[in-house]
Amino acid sequence: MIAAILSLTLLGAVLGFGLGIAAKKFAVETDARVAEIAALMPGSNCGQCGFPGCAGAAAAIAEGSATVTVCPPGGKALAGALAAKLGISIDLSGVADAGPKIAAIAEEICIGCCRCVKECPTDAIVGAAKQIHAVMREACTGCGNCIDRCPTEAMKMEPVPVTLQHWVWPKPVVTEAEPSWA
Amino acid sequence: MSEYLILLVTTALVNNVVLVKFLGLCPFMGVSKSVDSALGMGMATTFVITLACGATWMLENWLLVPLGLGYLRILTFILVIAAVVQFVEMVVKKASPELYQALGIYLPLITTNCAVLGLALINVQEKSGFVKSLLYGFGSAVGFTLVLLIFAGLRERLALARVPASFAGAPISFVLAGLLSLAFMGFAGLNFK
Amino acid sequence: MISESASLAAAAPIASPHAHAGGRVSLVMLKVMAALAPATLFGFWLYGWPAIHLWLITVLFALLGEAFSLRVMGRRALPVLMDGSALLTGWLLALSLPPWAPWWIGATGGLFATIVAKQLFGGLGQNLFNPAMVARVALLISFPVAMTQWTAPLPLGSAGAPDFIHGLQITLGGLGAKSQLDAVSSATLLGHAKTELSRGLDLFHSLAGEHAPTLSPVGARAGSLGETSALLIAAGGIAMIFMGLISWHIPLAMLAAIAVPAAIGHAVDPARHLDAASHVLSGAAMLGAFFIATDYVTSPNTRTGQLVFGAGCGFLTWVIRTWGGYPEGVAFAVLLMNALTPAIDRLLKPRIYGRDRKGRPREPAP
Amino acid sequence: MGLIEKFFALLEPQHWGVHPDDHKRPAADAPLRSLPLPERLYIPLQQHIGAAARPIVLVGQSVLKGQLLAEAQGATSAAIHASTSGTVAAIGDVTAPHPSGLPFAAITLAADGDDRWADTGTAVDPFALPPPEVARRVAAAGVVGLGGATFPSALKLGLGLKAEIHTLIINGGECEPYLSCDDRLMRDFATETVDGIRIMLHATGAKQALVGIEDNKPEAIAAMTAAAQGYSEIAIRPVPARYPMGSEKHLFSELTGTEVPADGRTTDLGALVHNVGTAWAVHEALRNNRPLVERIVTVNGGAVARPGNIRVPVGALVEDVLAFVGLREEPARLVMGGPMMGSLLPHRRVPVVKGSSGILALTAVEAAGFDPGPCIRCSSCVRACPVGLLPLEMSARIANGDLDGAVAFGLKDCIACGCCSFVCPSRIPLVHYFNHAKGELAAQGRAQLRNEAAKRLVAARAERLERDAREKAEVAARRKAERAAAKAAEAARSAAASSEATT
Repeated sequence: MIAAILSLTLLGAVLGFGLGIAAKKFAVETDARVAEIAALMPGSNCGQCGFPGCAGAAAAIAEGSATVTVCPPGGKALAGALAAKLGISIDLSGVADAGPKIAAIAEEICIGCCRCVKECPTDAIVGAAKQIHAVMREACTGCGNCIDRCPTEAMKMEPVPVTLQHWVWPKPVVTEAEPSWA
Repeated sequence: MSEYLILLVTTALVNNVVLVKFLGLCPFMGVSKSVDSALGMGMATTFVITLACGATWMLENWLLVPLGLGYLRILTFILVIAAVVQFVEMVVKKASPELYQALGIYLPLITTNCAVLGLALINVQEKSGFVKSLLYGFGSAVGFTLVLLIFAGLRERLALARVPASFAGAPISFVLAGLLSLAFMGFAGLNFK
Repeated sequence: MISESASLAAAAPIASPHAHAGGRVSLVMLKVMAALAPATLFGFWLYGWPAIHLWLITVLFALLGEAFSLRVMGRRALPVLMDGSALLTGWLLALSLPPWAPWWIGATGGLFATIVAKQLFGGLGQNLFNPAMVARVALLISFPVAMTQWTAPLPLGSAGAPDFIHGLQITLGGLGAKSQLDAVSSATLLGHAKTELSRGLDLFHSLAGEHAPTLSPVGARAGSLGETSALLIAAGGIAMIFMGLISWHIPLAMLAAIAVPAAIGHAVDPARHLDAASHVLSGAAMLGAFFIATDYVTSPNTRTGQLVFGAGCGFLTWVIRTWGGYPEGVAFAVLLMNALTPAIDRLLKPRIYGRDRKGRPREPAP
Repeated sequence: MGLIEKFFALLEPQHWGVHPDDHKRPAADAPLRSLPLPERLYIPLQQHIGAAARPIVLVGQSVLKGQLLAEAQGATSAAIHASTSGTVAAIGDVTAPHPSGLPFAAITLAADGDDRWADTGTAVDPFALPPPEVARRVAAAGVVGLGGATFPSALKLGLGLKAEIHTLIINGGECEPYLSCDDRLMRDFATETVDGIRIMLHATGAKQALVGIEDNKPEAIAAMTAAAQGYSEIAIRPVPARYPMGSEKHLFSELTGTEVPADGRTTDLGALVHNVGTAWAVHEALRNNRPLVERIVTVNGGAVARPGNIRVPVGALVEDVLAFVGLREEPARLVMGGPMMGSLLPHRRVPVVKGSSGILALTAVEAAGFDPGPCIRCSSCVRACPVGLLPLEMSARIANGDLDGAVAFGLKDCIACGCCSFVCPSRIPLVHYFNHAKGELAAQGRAQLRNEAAKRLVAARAERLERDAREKAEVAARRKAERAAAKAAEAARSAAASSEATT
């Protein structure tokens, strides 16, 4: 009995001591991935993901409480990059990428209140007081924050028109084969 | 020398730990989705099994048998195995965060991989010497790694196949494991004498 | 403006190329069957009506298995059956069975091959193991007695050969079949050697015996339904090579990898090891090398990979025949190498233009 | 080549490519014809790789043939000229000769029927001009690569000067079945083409020119050899007829025996590849001061009544060309370019552009449209692939949405030559999968760039807001201080005043 207790204690102590040393030697700093993930995010803090800003989303993704497909402005590209970073595989074909959308202003309704200008996280809307505003297509991330700010509903989201340069071959539709003795 | 070589081949192929003895099925099904993580898992398990076989032999012959504590065998063996796994986990986490992420829960679960404890106990049962214990463990672990790699390769290809919906995922993997086991039946009765 | 009709093409554009070499999957299968026909007809002649019945039953059940799976999945069966792959699977399986085996061997095998080994994995092109060999191994392990009942050649029309009705009785296991079978039962060369060796009799004595099986390249010996005529099988195989259906890599590598170790073994210890000719010309070696191992779906992509694959099949066959528990190892060897095919494909990719084998850009030549 | 490499080559000789039925004759042997001038020409502003040209004419303006309609815009672009004399009827969208059927901008020219050339100045001896001046003139003539890639030729010539080119490779391979426009050009304009090659040699400073011509064009080889007689720097090199011999890298390898490193260009190895058609266009630009306003187009295919090669002004509609040659039956597929790499046309009312080498009206039998079946891993595609890829593995991954997996198998090295789809017994649209994946990856790349740009903008905005706040605070503080100082001064003054008053 004594021998059993002693030997178990001894064993535990030896193993514990060894592991303690190993833990010191192989210590890993805290998750460095949050910063890396945050660097990938758009950084516009638009809040469409439901997390407080891009940093919050990055933390959530790193700890696994959010999926990599959480960011609508990032779209498939970001989801793919995040999945690669985290070393996980996802089926991107399922990601709802309804095509990028950007803000557009109905010029006949715009009253030039400048509210949207102040709201835009990327300074993509230009305009001065009492002047019709305009959206710079290249700068708009499609976060949609300006929509609610517009008092006259002149602001709306429109799909980016497909041009020859941006057209992508659709995935082949494979109808089930019907082989024949041809 | 040739005896050891035959022992290695026999443990790795003829009495394959997974496909013939049906030990270690948990990581076999769990970590066989990609060849890379399978290789990592195989190496980690090989390390654990070989080390555990050595450590448990020492424990058995230098502590348990002299003190007559045979009834503590499983308890102490698990203790040693758990410690080794903890050590491996730290090393993997430090050396390859990607592999650590990919292996996930299956890395600490090596502790409960029945192949590890099973091989240690078989060694005790067979009353093998130290070197033979080590080789036995190592050969089996190599067999485990080999089969895990083969299975992962097959499953990578299976992932692209249009498996009927009701069989997709785990069911077809088990069917596949069965067919692989069928193929390994070819080694049954392999006798180099 | 002339953009008025961004027409149908925009909805479903067709990518280049707008030409095709003309090959069809069903055509490939047809040609393989044609190459297989001589050896099969010889088997029919050699073993008579029971063999023909068994072949029909095996093929029928292979087709049934395929059709059943497709129907269960709610797909139309007939168009898929027309690709000929299920027929070929059943055919190859039948050729590897003992010619007078009972009907349920062929039926179970045919169903197992197409349902478990093929359709469960998604059908044509998706299976990871050769369906015919999976079925053969499953049968061998499940019904070892029925799968090792060999028959001495009893050609159609010769005295004592069963007629159509009698053949049906034998296949369906009816009255008198057992005694009939016992009367003509024989052993294969490999089986005989293995049995005698395990009884402690070396090859000098066992092969010198009065009833010892002999080697016959033409195929007039005991063996599987369509595996005995090495010459006819090789002729079919070589025809396939000339038709461009298969390349020489797998067959040559496989036969060489059986012959070379066998020759070395025989030279070292003739009492224990059969010679190379016996190894290559008996059992399923020839059929395996030309028709089984060359299965597109389960063999590697590249020529180099195919050499490795063939060599592996051959060497494992020899190992299992020599040291294993079974007298014949082709089916096991093929399945084992099928399992290794993804690994071979992974390791032996073709070199990409402008890159080295590891995929790094090549250094410009000085 | 290392020892291991030699061993592999022994096991697996590189039999790249395929040998499709070439269908080149009788169209190749038919004499060259000219398309009667159509009433309207639709001249696209983008007929080249790079940015669209900027129009410099107004609607209603009358122009002469060869007059500049739109000038090059940006570093990579090419000028567009009027293909005939007439009036600018419109500047707007027309359907592009592209499978998407999307529109692109074009200048619509109502021909006046005179086909009167503008005064383009007098020709000078190109060999008296400094090489950069030759390149400038080539640029001014709007010459682009006529092999199909339509890269602005002047840029390439300039690149040659910079990269110290020693060899000019002239691509007369024309490996695509059906097409014979280069064949016809070499037969009918061998002297002009050779002259163009000599001008290009002068412009790039290269020492020699190798003209690679597939050996299924003996007439062209003979004509070119005769024309090149006396110019030791130009060598006519017959090459075996095998598709895709006309691929820049493969022709280069065939002629020089070395491989172009991946991610590299032939210029890295001191060689520049140009098409024979480009050589002819350079000759026209330098000797005759004629900009590129027409080209030879092969009209071929089972549905064409009188197949052959036709001189077509840029901007003529495919419809006009087909009406000229006549149709035997309703074509099942209309293709611009060759059958292996050409693009499906959405309909007939699309313009012929500088890069249009052929118009094919294919019958249903020729187009060989079958429903795809499952891959049987026969690896025909692996052996056909001239680049050494595994098309079956790539397409399976793309079908499963695993684009990165396809990239790992070398998708980015794919040249979309179509050999794999051509030989596939299961008729899997492999090239379609690769097109899709490449487009998707490019879109992802663009999205990535957008994200990064957005991030910069956000940072800039944050900085601006901060600066505004800081400045506001500073201004406020300063005002406060000023006010306080003013108050103090006021107080002091009033105090002084009061004290004065008291004293």
